[in-house]
Amino acid sequence: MPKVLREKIKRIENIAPGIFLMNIESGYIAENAKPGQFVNIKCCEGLNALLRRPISICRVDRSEGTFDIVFQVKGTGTEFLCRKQAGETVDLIGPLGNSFDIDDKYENIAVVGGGIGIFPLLFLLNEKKATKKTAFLGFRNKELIVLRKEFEQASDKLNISTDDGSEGYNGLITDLLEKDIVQAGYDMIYTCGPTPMIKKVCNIADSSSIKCQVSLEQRMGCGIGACLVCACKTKYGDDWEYSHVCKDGPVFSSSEVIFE
Amino acid sequence: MPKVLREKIKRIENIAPGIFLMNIESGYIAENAKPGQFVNIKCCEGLNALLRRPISICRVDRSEGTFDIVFQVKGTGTEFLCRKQAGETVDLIGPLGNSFDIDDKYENIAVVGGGIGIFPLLFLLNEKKATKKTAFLGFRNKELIVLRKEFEQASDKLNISTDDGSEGYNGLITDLLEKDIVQAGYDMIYTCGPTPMIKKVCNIADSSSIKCQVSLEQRMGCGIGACLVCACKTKYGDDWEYSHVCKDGPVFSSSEVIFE
Amino acid sequence: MKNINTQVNIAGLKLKNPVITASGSFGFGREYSEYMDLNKLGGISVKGLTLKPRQGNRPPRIAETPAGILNSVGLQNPGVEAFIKNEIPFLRQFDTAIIANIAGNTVEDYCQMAEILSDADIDAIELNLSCPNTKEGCMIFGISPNGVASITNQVKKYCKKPLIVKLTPNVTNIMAIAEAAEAGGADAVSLINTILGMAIDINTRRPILANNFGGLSGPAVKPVALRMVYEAATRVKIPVIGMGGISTADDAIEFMLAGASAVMVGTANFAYPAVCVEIADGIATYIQKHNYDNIYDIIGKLELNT
Amino acid sequence: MKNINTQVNIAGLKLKNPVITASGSFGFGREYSEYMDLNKLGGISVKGLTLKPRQGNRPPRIAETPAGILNSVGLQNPGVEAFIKNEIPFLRQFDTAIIANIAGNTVEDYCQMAEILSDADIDAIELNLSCPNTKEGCMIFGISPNGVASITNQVKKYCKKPLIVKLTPNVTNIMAIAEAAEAGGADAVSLINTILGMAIDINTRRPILANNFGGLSGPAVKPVALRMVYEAATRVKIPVIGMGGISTADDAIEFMLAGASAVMVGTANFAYPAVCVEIADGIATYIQKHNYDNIYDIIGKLELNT
Ligand SMILES: Cc1cc2nc3c(=O)[nH]c(=O)nc-3n(C[C@H](O)[C@H](O)[C@H](O)COP(=O)(O)OP(=O)(O)OC[C@H]3O[C@@H](n4cnc5c(N)ncnc54)[C@H](O)[C@@H]3O)c2cc1C
Ligand SMILES: Cc1cc2nc3c(=O)[nH]c(=O)nc-3n(C[C@H](O)[C@H](O)[C@H](O)COP(=O)(O)OP(=O)(O)OC[C@H]3O[C@@H](n4cnc5c(N)ncnc54)[C@H](O)[C@@H]3O)c2cc1C
Ligand SMILES: Cc1cc2nc3c(=O)[nH]c(=O)nc-3n(C[C@H](O)[C@H](O)[C@H](O)COP(=O)(O)O)c2cc1C
Ligand SMILES: Cc1cc2nc3c(=O)[nH]c(=O)nc-3n(C[C@H](O)[C@H](O)[C@H](O)COP(=O)(O)O)c2cc1C
Ligand code: FES
Ligand code: FES
Repeated sequence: MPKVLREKIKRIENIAPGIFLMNIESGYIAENAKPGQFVNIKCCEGLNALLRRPISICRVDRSEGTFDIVFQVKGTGTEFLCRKQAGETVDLIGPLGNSFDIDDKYENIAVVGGGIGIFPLLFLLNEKKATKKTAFLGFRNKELIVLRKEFEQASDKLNISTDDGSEGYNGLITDLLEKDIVQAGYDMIYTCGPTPMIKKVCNIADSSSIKCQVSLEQRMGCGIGACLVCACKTKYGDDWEYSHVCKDGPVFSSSEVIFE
Repeated sequence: MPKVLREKIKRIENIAPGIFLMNIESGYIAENAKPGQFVNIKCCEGLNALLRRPISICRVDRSEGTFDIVFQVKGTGTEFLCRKQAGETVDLIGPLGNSFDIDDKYENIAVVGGGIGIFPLLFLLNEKKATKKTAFLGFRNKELIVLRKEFEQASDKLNISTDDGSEGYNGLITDLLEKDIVQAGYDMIYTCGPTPMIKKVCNIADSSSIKCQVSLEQRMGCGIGACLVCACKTKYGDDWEYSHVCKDGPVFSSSEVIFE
Repeated sequence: MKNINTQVNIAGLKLKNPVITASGSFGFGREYSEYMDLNKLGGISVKGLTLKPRQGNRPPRIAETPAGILNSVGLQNPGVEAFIKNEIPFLRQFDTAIIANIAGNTVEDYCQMAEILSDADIDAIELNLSCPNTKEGCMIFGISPNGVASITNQVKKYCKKPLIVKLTPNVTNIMAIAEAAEAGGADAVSLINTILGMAIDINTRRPILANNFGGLSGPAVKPVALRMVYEAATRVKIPVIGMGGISTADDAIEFMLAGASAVMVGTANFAYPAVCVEIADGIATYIQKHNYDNIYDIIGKLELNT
Repeated sequence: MKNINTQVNIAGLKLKNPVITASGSFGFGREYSEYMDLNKLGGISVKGLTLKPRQGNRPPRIAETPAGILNSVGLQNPGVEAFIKNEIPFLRQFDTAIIANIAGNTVEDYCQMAEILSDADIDAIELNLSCPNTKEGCMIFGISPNGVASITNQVKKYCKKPLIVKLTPNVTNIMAIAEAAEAGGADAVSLINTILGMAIDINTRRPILANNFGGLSGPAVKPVALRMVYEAATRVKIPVIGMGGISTADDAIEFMLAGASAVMVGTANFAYPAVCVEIADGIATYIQKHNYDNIYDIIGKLELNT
């Protein structure tokens, strides 16, 4: 069950240009969070950034009772958030949303992430007990590559691409997935990132008849399923309906999502 | 000439319940400020406390290039201001407004202050080269008495009253002034504080034909004389007009102000 | 602390306290029940219902603006029948008033819903004449006094529950609109719904909302809402329910002084899920602090400056 | 940096850049000249003028609200003659357009001022049909299409300068009002003026403003203003000047994309006295960053979502 929490920031670190890692003390989140879930943060008091901001849970440390979020500074909310300091508290609601299906029956999995979409995938890799775990991560450029060591440790193989070729494969991360897909024999692909990337991953998975779960983003109001603003189109029998990213998601099966 | 300044906070201190003294590094203000003037402070970024807040200059230290403000936490703006810490900057415009007439020809002066109105009077006492300086300060109770030592040093005699009698005279500070007025022979009275107090002081001064200058408060927009919101009624020949506290004031001669 | 009675009676609708969750912000209460005790609410105005289920508008449906939000949900809801079947039983577990907020494209829609809901286990009906996020109907009825009077009058014939008419602020003269609702037979009016607005992404050069326009709510609208509630309350004898940007007990008290017999809280729930309980408690504290006997010592007790 | 041309031409009124200080926020420019170079402004719309000097309303005249302010200055000004004698010579020292904002109680007032000012050394006249802070006149003319058309038509007969009609947002249908101004002969429209609002002190139980009501401005109103500017711009061929809550270059660009040929900035000056220069610079930077040729590549270039 999600809770409203005021938790202490243990550490905040600027890990790449515009990207911050925040380590937060919260026994409750560490205990209860599942990969794919997010916390909804009041980034500052009062009227600046009125709404909470959804940020994925990136890592939990159950023994020390902390969890990590990693976020990119985009606008007002994240700008205020990144200026908080260790020792200060952060007002959050969580853990929210559903989670990735990491059933043991999937034994050879791939995660495909782009940009800020990679963070929930680290949590997933760390929690997933699979025989084989392959990670595909796409970044804009070398400078923006983050958590490389963590992904290396959490996976069996880490593939990296950059849009400008400054590191790893020069091009789209989905190219690498596509090349790999036939011989790799994945039984599940998990993906999160920009919509064009997600669509491509779904197509690739689909044409190889591999199961695929996607984590979606949408602008949110309440974050708990009450206001219905965070709509995304999903199949409903032969018809469609609007599901809601904050509650029915953020994780959906690629077979239920309708991309527009 | 007033300027927009970003100055460093050297020290902030909670000197009484809800009252803070902030010592700010600013060669410019220390150099140019005159008693009665104020600074207009953007208490926080963004949308909380949109307008600047006017706060009187309480003390300047020309040699070290700093000045003090003392303020009471009242609402959003001062609440944010009091949470700032030494080392942070504060965005202010100043020095603003006119100033008290502290001509050397006034040789026996009294200042009468109530509550947060006492602060500009300390600056005045420190700057005024008078033969004799008497201070009358009224507070709500003992706990709220601040800057006692500073006022003692800056004046020849300090009279204190509290509304509840927990320290000094039990009652209105104007009672003490009234008792004193005939034999004291003041040639100028300066006053700042709650409107009922100011009115009373003006009446007392008037009935003894003593010159009197008052510092007024009014809600402000621009703080520099452009928006015309901070109106106060003043005499204009046989008629009246609306003057503006931020530019024509905050100091007015008691003979020009029309209290309503 | 003496026992503060904050009970209000709005045209037969008894509320244990004057704080009601605003329609569309609170779903059907299920989600928020994890964060608060719904028994502590004066009432719940449920997500706007239509005769048939509706999917609503395309996303994005929300944009944050200075101290406010724009929304363009477009009345996504399961329809009135599903509401009765699935939601009322859940809500009735709690000791709080249930207000069914309804919207339609035609007068007939409204009448039919009022008729159906009159036989359901709810406490009042709120006629939404003011949703700015649908192509037809709704707000069109709400922007002219004649429109408001005539639809109210029609619906009243089918309505056996207290009928609250919810007004749109997108009008020149809210007083005439409130009077029209009263003349049409409304038992109470509630206001304001959202103010039509827009937000643009200067990089894509497109409106942020897929629907291009949306309704503004939140603290930003408070001064406008307060003025309109005051104006409405001076003109009608029926109770007024005030809303628009209420986030604290102080805000709620401003509305009640201005003439609101109860308040609704929408946007504020998003940031602080239990805010309605805090507001209800804060109102009681204010009454106690000022030594008033009860809530009626606040309602409409504003004195104008002369 | 290539030399960015941000010059705009509004019905014969040439502005070196599209940023104008909004009437009432900037006095007659004197005070702000200590904080900025007035030569860098597109124009200055001066404090609203009346035929005779006016003292305005009692204080308090301002209340802060969430992301906005309410004001009830009530047109304190020295009168049109004193303006011509004392203020124009000061303003003419600077290379910036002077816009005389005028308000009256009667049609005759407006006509007379237009006539007098047509012979003065100013660049345009802005007809304020929208001040919510005076008992008579002004806003009354602005809330009906007929009122707007007829007063514009009358004033136009006496006006030899470009005539900008400033519209009030306190209306149901801003499109009809803008069309009426155009039909009446306006050379341009500017909008929005302030939205009528109220704020209450819950301890004194009185409105904060001595005048009880005031006009809302500042960031809070931006989404509403933007929507109205868009609506007006789609309906009239004459240029639209947009305002309401503009505090940054990004805000200004939103208004220009929505169809404004120029913008006015009011409340934002209070917190940041040199903000108008920053906004003008920021617009130039945006044009450069996006490799546009000039300002006309932004104006009205919003694409709606379909
Ligand atoms: C389920 C979920 C998980 C996310 N996890 C992460 C994460 O781990 N790390 C990270 O850096 N970012 C993450 N995001 C994106 C993050 O929420 C936005 O970048 C952030 O809300 C931007 O807020 P802002 O105030 O800085 O930007 P602004 O542009 O000022 O925000 C304005 C409004 O738009 C909303 N908004 C803007 N961008 C997005 C977006 N991409 N998705 C949803 N709402 C948006 C904001 O929440 C806010 O309401 C996640 C989003 C979702 C929906
Ligand atoms: C010339 C001048 C000098 C002042 N000097 C001092 C000082 O040295 N120390 C001190 O503690 N206070 C001083 N004040 C009062 C101080 O400005 C207010 O207490 C402060 O603005 C309150 O802001 P807030 O956000 O905390 O309160 P809020 O009530 O949230 O403020 C809301 C709005 O009302 C205005 N406002 C509220 N109270 C006052 C007031 N008394 N006078 C003017 N505007 C007000 C605020 O500026 C703001 O715009 C002075 C006021 C003036 C006009
Ligand atoms: C996301 C959202 C959805 C809304 N849906 C409805 C609705 O279905 N019916 C209705 O009458 N009002 C609806 N409203 C309007 C609110 O009930 C309320 O009138 C408005 O938001 C002002 O109050 P607030 O500022 O407290 O949010 C909605 C508001 C929001 C923010
Ligand atoms: C203190 C103040 C005084 C104003 N006086 C006038 C006026 O005299 N004439 C006028 O047309 N508009 C007047 N306005 C309205 C502004 O010109 C502008 O339309 C409004 O404030 C919205 O812009 P903003 O949000 O940038 O302030 C005034 C606004 C303020 C805040
Ligand atoms: S954000 Fe409110 S339902 Fe998803
Ligand atoms: S505050 Fe603007 S004139 Fe005084």
